Order: sequence, then structure tokens, then C-alpha cells
Amino acid sequence: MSVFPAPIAPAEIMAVAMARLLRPGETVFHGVASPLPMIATLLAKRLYAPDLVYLNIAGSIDPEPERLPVSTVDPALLRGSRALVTLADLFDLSARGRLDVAFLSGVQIDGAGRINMSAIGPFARPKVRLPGGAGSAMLMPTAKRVILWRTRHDPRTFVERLDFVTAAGNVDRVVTPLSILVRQDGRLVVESIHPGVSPEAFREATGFPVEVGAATPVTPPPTVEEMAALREIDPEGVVHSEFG
Amino acid sequence: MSVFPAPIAPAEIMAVAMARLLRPGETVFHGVASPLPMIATLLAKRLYAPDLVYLNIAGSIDPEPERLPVSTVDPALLRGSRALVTLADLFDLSARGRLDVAFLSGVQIDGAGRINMSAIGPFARPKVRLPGGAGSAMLMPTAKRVILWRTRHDPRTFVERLDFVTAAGNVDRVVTPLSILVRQDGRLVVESIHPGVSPEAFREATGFPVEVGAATPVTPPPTVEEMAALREIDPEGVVHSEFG
Amino acid sequence: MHDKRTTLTEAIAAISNGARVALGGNTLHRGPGAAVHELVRQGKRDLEIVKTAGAYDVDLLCAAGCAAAVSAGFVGYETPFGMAGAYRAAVEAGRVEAREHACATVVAGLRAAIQGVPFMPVAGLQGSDLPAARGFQSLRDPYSGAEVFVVPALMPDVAILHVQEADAEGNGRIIGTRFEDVLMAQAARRVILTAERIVDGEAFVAAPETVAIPGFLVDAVVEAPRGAWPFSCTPYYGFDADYLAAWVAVARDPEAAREFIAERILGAAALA
Amino acid sequence: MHDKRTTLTEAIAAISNGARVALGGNTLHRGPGAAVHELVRQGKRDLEIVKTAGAYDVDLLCAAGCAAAVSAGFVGYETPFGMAGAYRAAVEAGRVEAREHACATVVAGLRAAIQGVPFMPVAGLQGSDLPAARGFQSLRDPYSGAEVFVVPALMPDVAILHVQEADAEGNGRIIGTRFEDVLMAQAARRVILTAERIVDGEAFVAAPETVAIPGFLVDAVVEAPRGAWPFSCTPYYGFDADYLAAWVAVARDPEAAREFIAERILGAAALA
Repeated sequence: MSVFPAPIAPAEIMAVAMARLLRPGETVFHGVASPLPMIATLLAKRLYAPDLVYLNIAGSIDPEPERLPVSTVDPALLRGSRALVTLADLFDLSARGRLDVAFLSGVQIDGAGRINMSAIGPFARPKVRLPGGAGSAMLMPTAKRVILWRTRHDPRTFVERLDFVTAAGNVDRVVTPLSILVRQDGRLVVESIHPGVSPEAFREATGFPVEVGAATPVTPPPTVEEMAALREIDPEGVVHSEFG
Repeated sequence: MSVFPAPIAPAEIMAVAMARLLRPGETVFHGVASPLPMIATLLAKRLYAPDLVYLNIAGSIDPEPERLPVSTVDPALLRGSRALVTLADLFDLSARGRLDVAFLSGVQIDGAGRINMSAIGPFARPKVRLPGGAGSAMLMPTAKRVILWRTRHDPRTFVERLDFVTAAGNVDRVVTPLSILVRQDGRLVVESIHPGVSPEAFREATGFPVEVGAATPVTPPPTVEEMAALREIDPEGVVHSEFG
Repeated sequence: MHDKRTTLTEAIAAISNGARVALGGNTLHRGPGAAVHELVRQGKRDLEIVKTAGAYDVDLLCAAGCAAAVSAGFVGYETPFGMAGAYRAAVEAGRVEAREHACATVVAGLRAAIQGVPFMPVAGLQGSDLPAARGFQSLRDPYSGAEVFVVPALMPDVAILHVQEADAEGNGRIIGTRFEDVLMAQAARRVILTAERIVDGEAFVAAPETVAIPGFLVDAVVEAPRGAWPFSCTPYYGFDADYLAAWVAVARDPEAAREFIAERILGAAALA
Repeated sequence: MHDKRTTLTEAIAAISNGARVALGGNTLHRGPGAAVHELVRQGKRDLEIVKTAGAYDVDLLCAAGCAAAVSAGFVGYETPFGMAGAYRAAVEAGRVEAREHACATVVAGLRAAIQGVPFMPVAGLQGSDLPAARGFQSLRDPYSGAEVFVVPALMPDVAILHVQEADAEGNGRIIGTRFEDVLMAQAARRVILTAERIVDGEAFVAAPETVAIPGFLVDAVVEAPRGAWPFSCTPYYGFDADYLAAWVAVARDPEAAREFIAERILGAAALA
């Protein structure tokens, strides 16, 4: 596998990193506003885990979309699905311990991998009312593995203390434009930083203490094969939409 | 309306009596092993309550069966239905107070209109294991009105004391080959006895005390119109199958 | 069954101020757009909106002063348009109460209403501040002793759902994903169906499995071609990205949002 | 997804003695007849059978000594054939435990299993001796103070369902009423689908709404033409009244029932 020549966009390195986290045979779900998980799951299914079961809030199972939508609830995601599921079915699946991976995000993420999607400031009368956690409060404790992704990596996102804990639970990895974090013994630690990210820049961008230095592994950059598959799945560059 | 000339079979007088109990606009359900409720509901819909909503365990809504099945779960009961419901949907409908009438039966029925469909003798080691109450324990307290029917009217059926209370609840009427009983202040009393039934015969056939005498009303016999409609709905005489 | 067809005006007129209103669809898709506009036109007040994931519908009802509370798991436009500005502004100003749910607790509350029980146990929620913030209680399982959260029944006064096809009796066929529409139809006291087209119900007899909403649950049926707009309605049209972008651009500013509503939604009626 | 097709023998061989087995269909209709016969042929023991309303399936498994317990709301043949003689005899002799449910409590127990919660509240049951006899507890609603019965989760080890069409990946299409089949498929740890015919799953893509059982819930798919027999399978065949009458005539008598099973079900295998 040869390394794809630069430049590689942050969205691309994130999508590839997220795809690599998925394993053969896993059942994987994403919800609303989730272009990166959509693309990562399609990519993993193409390259690493053809028998992965891909479920989504649009209600499809293993779809083969003709074009990728920017809205991940879009009926475009139904194409090729042989059966339909509702959101209730998906929550139930997770509740009974049968969902392997849920992709979730947070406007704030703390050092324990907990998320805030509810409010900045007091919940009852917030300074900023956020969209809400969607299914996360229920999915994070029940899915076997939660992969968080967030396209912004700065001290306002990765915070020492959440204004509100929308959800907490089985977070396994956090993928950002700078790094992959892994949760060990209940705390997020650096698994790797992406090529070109300095330990100093990473530390400054992270609002909670993290150990990072010269010995910190670098995320293996996307291979030629991975980038070819990514661009075949997503010729219109929906992967970049979260960085809009 | 002219009276239909005798002989009229017990099943026919029961079916007509049951049909007359249904009112315009009501939502009506019957379950398994219920030929008489099936026929009564179709008859009521034809004659008295065209806008009645007819639901059944076969899963249909306002079916127009080509032929009447003896099994009331039979797919023959689906014909003409524009949507399907499951048993769970029907229980839910009753649970939230939206089911007007449920037709139920009991192997034993006591003076309070409670039923036993579970066991003769001790529940754990019965002398006779009965089929079980199906939905009755849930439907009897939740349906607005329960109409019991039973093709046998004898002291072993209408008992002072049930061996086991399978279900209790909103019983309104009980229709038998001898009479129509109505529940008033929690007790079954005679509303009418069928033509040709003597007060003495009725009293002997009933295992709990009932007031019946010369002043007891007689069930108005089926009219020519009712019998014509009944025989049109049920040309093969499925109405008699419970008396087999 | 009888003919339940009526006009959108009459169907919406039957909704009282203060009603708990469940809206079908999800984010940008198959929401009852025309009916939401009619709620605005009729100047409804103090509504509680119920939805798992809302977008323009919730946002607009907040901007127009129709909503007093929003019981939802997520309110936002997804990636293309970002946050729901009017909802944000209204909650931050204290004009609207954000009754935040996990989407799964909306489902659980609807299920309790459907099943005629006062509460519904729900897995998860451990470690979240939501139960405390929303007053969700827990109970001890009498069989295992385990603690489980229970959500109170959430019974909408009315559910407004947009479907692709309906007959005059209210049988509704949904093409594609049903979202929470079926749950809402079962849970609500009254159901209003808007439909791309009214069809002869005999067409449903051949494939009753495809009819998502049985007519006996429905109170009013309205023929509303393009009735999901600006939401998508597969396979007929996608969401209206230009219109939504124009709305999102003004939604955060109450004054600008009011002007947008007066011009583009109240239209001629407002000028009269 | 991978090809899940297998033989009936292999699919049933994976079921352990003592398993809790949910059977699809209802009374005389769309039960998994061929799979039930295979359970008998393989001499399974100590099964707990789960069904809302059972008939020949429950009756036969009691006669053959496969069942130790029956969790059902109703066991009988409906009007044409009356009581379930072998079930009666087995319960009355103490060989089988009748874990009587209201059909609605079977549904509630399956729902709890589906939703990953230990119990499910259920309306009704007031005044019935069933909660005491079955140990169903009640809880106080923390919101209103009302008492409500709660049923423990009922998770089948395996659900065996007969459908009209399935693809190799286990997507199953049910024509007509779905009964409790979908609930069972969701609640069970494993799902075995027998199908009148295996079809190319591409055929489901055009109308995924008609696919009742999504393949990812299914572990094994078996092509079994007339696989519901002697139950009905609409629109292909009705229940076999002659066969059922012959069975019912002997079912009450353990010895006669054993002979019937040896002759008509074990057949050549028994003679070998």
C-alpha cells in the first residue's frame, strides 16, 4: 500500500481514520448531520469489512447510494436497501446490546469522552441553545463502541468541564482534524496525531490535559487505495461539507 | 319489520342479538375462535351501523370476506381490507381507551360477569387445562364495553364461583342460547329471555341466582330483514359452527 | 367509514392554542410543511411541538410565536444549513422552553401513550444530565433489582403527518422511511393527514402491507400537493435548498424573521 | 451480508435442549410447521414454547415430549377442532407447565426484550388471578402515583418464523398479517426463517416497505415449500383440515399420539 501524495484535506484523513476503526461483521449506525460517518462506513464496507451491516437514520440497511446526500436523513440513502428500519428499531437494537458501533458527535467533549450537545450556559436559560443530543444519551451507554467525531479541534470544543452532560458512555475513539484519541481507563489519551500536526499545536488546541510528545505515533496517512475508493464513493466531495 | 317465521336456530338468535348490541360509529374487535362475533359484526355493519369499525385478530379493518371462515384468524378475513393491524396494535388501541367493544367468551362465567378460561381445578395442576384467556385479562378492564357470548348455557358454565378468575372488567352484556344478560351495579341480571325459554328452564340452567319470571321481557325475535341479511352474509351456515 | 376529506384551513382550525402537536417526518424530510405554514397563518399560540429531530418546522413555529415549548431530541438543519436560529433565539430569550429529549425518550413517551400506560422504561441515559434536568425518574425492576429510567407518557393532542398517498377514509401510504409517523398516529388523540394526492382506497386493497397509517386512526385528510415543501417528499421532490438558505439567513434575527414570514408565508393575506 | 441459506436439519440442530423457542404465526395460520416437525424428529427436550395463540405446534411439541413449558395466551384449534388434547393431557399430568399469559403480556414481554429493558408496563389485568398465579408484579408510576402491572422481559433464545418469500441474506417478506412475527424476530437472540421460496433479494429493493423481517436480524434461512403445513400459508394454501382432524382425534391419548407421530412425522426415519 503506497501513501497518497499530499495535499490531503482534513476531512479526508478523518474519513479514512474513521473507516479504519470499523471491523468485519460489525453493525454500524449513524444519525442526522453525519456526512463523515456515512462516508467512513461506505468506505470501510468497500475496503475492509464488506459484511459490515450499515444502518442509518434514513432507515436503510446496506444502501448503495447513487449520489451522496449532504443530509444524512435523505431518501437518497435508501437506494439499494432491501428492507427499512425506523429510528425506534435502531434504538431498540442498541438497547438490547446488538449495535456494535454508533457514530456520535459533541459540541463540547471532555477528557472522559462525555459530550455536550444541549446548552452553553445554564440548561434552563442558556447562553447558547445547542441542537440537542439526538439519540446520544441513549446510545452512548448502550452501543458496544461509540466513535465520536468532531471537525473542530480547539479548546472551546475539548474542554475540561462540560456546561451540561448530554451523554456519557462507551466512547472508544474520538477522531478530529488533528488526532485520534482513544479512551483508556475512562480517560481520553492520544492514540496518534495526524501528519504535520505538532505536539505543541495539539496541546494548545486541547482544553484538557493530554500527554503528547515526540514519541506520540503519527496517524498513518491515507493510502492510494483508500483515497481512490474515497473519491469513487464521493466524487462530489460531500466529505468536505462539515468543514463548510 | 316482520318477524321471521320459525324455526330459528339458537345460533341465529344469538348472532342477531349480538348484532343489535353494536352502535353506529363504534370500534369493535373479536379474537380467535369467534364465528358468532364475526357474523354479528358483519350483520350490524350491514343493517345498523355501516360506519362501525370492524377489527379482528386476522389483522383486517372492515373486511368484505367473500366466504366466511370457521377460523376467525383466517386470511379469508383480510379480503377488502385497506390496511392491516397486528394483535399488538389492537391491544394498544384498547389500552389507550379507544376500543369501544370487545367480544369475549368464558368457559365459566360468574354472576359478576367474570370469566374463567384457564383451568378447572387448581391452576398449577388442573383437573382440566383450558385453552387460556387469550387477550381477555387485558381487554376486559380496558375496552369500553365487553360483550360476552357463550353457546352453552348450563350450571357448569354459569357458576356461583369460578375456579380461576382469568379476566374481569367492563362486561356489558352476556348473550347465550337462552337469554341476554346485562350487568348492572356489578351483577349480571336478565335483560330478556329468548322466545320459547321458560323462566324455570332458565333458572335451572343458571348456576348463580337470577331473578326471572312472568314479567321478564322476551328477546324480540329476528326480523325477516335480519334473517335475510344474516343468510346473505353467511350462506354456508358458519354461524352454526360453534354448536358443532 | 366516512369521507374525512376537508380543507387545510378547517383541519388546522380544529387545533386549539396550547395543544401538544406532533409533527411527522425528520429534519429536512417529509415534514408537514403546508400544515406548519397554516398553523402560522392561523396565529396559533402556546403550542408544544413534539418531534424527534426537527428543523424548519420547529424553527418557524418558534419565530412566528406559535410555540411555547419544544419536546425534541434535536433541532437543526443538518450539515447544509447548520443551527436552527429562530429556535435558538427563542430559547435563549426565554420565549420557548426547550424540553430536550434523547430522541429515544420521545419514542418511549409516545410508546407509553400508545400502550395506555403512564410510563415507559428506557435503556441508557446513565451518566447524562438529562434525567435530572427533565425530571425523568428511575424505578427498580421488581424482578432483577436493577434500576431503569422511565419516561412519562407523551400523548400529542394532534399529530400532523404528510404522506404520499391517502384515501378519503384516511388510510395513508408512506413511500420510503416512516420515521416516527406511525408512532405519532397511534399515540395522538387526533390525526391530520396531508397527502400529495388522494387516491381511490380500492388501490390499497391489493397491498395493505404498504399502508402505514390505518384510516380508523385518522380524523381529517387534506389533499396537499407539494404539501411537504420546503421539506423533501420522496420520490417527488427534494428539500428546497434555496428557500431554506434564505430562511436560515434571517432566522436568528427576530425582526428579519418576522418580515420573512409576513412576506413569504402570510403573503397576500398579511397585506389585506 | 453473507449467504445464510442452510438446511432445515442444520438450522434446527443449532437449537439446544432447554431453549426458549418462539414460534411465528397464529392458531391455524402461517406457523412454521416443517420446522416444528424437525424439532420433533431431532428429539429436542425441555423447550419453553412462546406464542400468543398456539394450536397444532404447541400441541404436537407437548405430545412428542419436546416441550417442558408453554408461555402462551391461548392454546387451541379454534372452532373447527376445539381443545388442544395433547397440551391438555401434558399439563394435567404435570409433564408440561402452562405459563399462561394474556396474549398482551406475551407482547409486553417481547417488547421489553426488544427494547433492552427488564420489564414492560401493561394496561389491564386488574381483577384477574393471572398476575398472582404468574408472579407478575406491579409498580407505582412515579409521575401520577397510579399502580400499573409490569411484565418481565421474555427473550426467546430462538424465533422460528415461516414467511412467503426470503432472500439468501434473510430478508423476509410476509404476505398478509404479520401476527407477532416481527416482534419475535426483534426479541430473539437468534432467528430462523423458513420460506416458501428463496428469491433474488434485488426484488425487494423496489418495495422494501413490504419486507417485514430485515435480514440483519436473521441467522439462518431455509427454503421450505409448503413449510407452514399443516398450517395455512396465504395465498398459497389453507390449513389441512383432514390432517388436523386426524391428529386431534388421537392427541388426547398419549399412546395414540405417539403412534401418530411415529407413523406420520418420524416416518421412514423412525422405522430405520
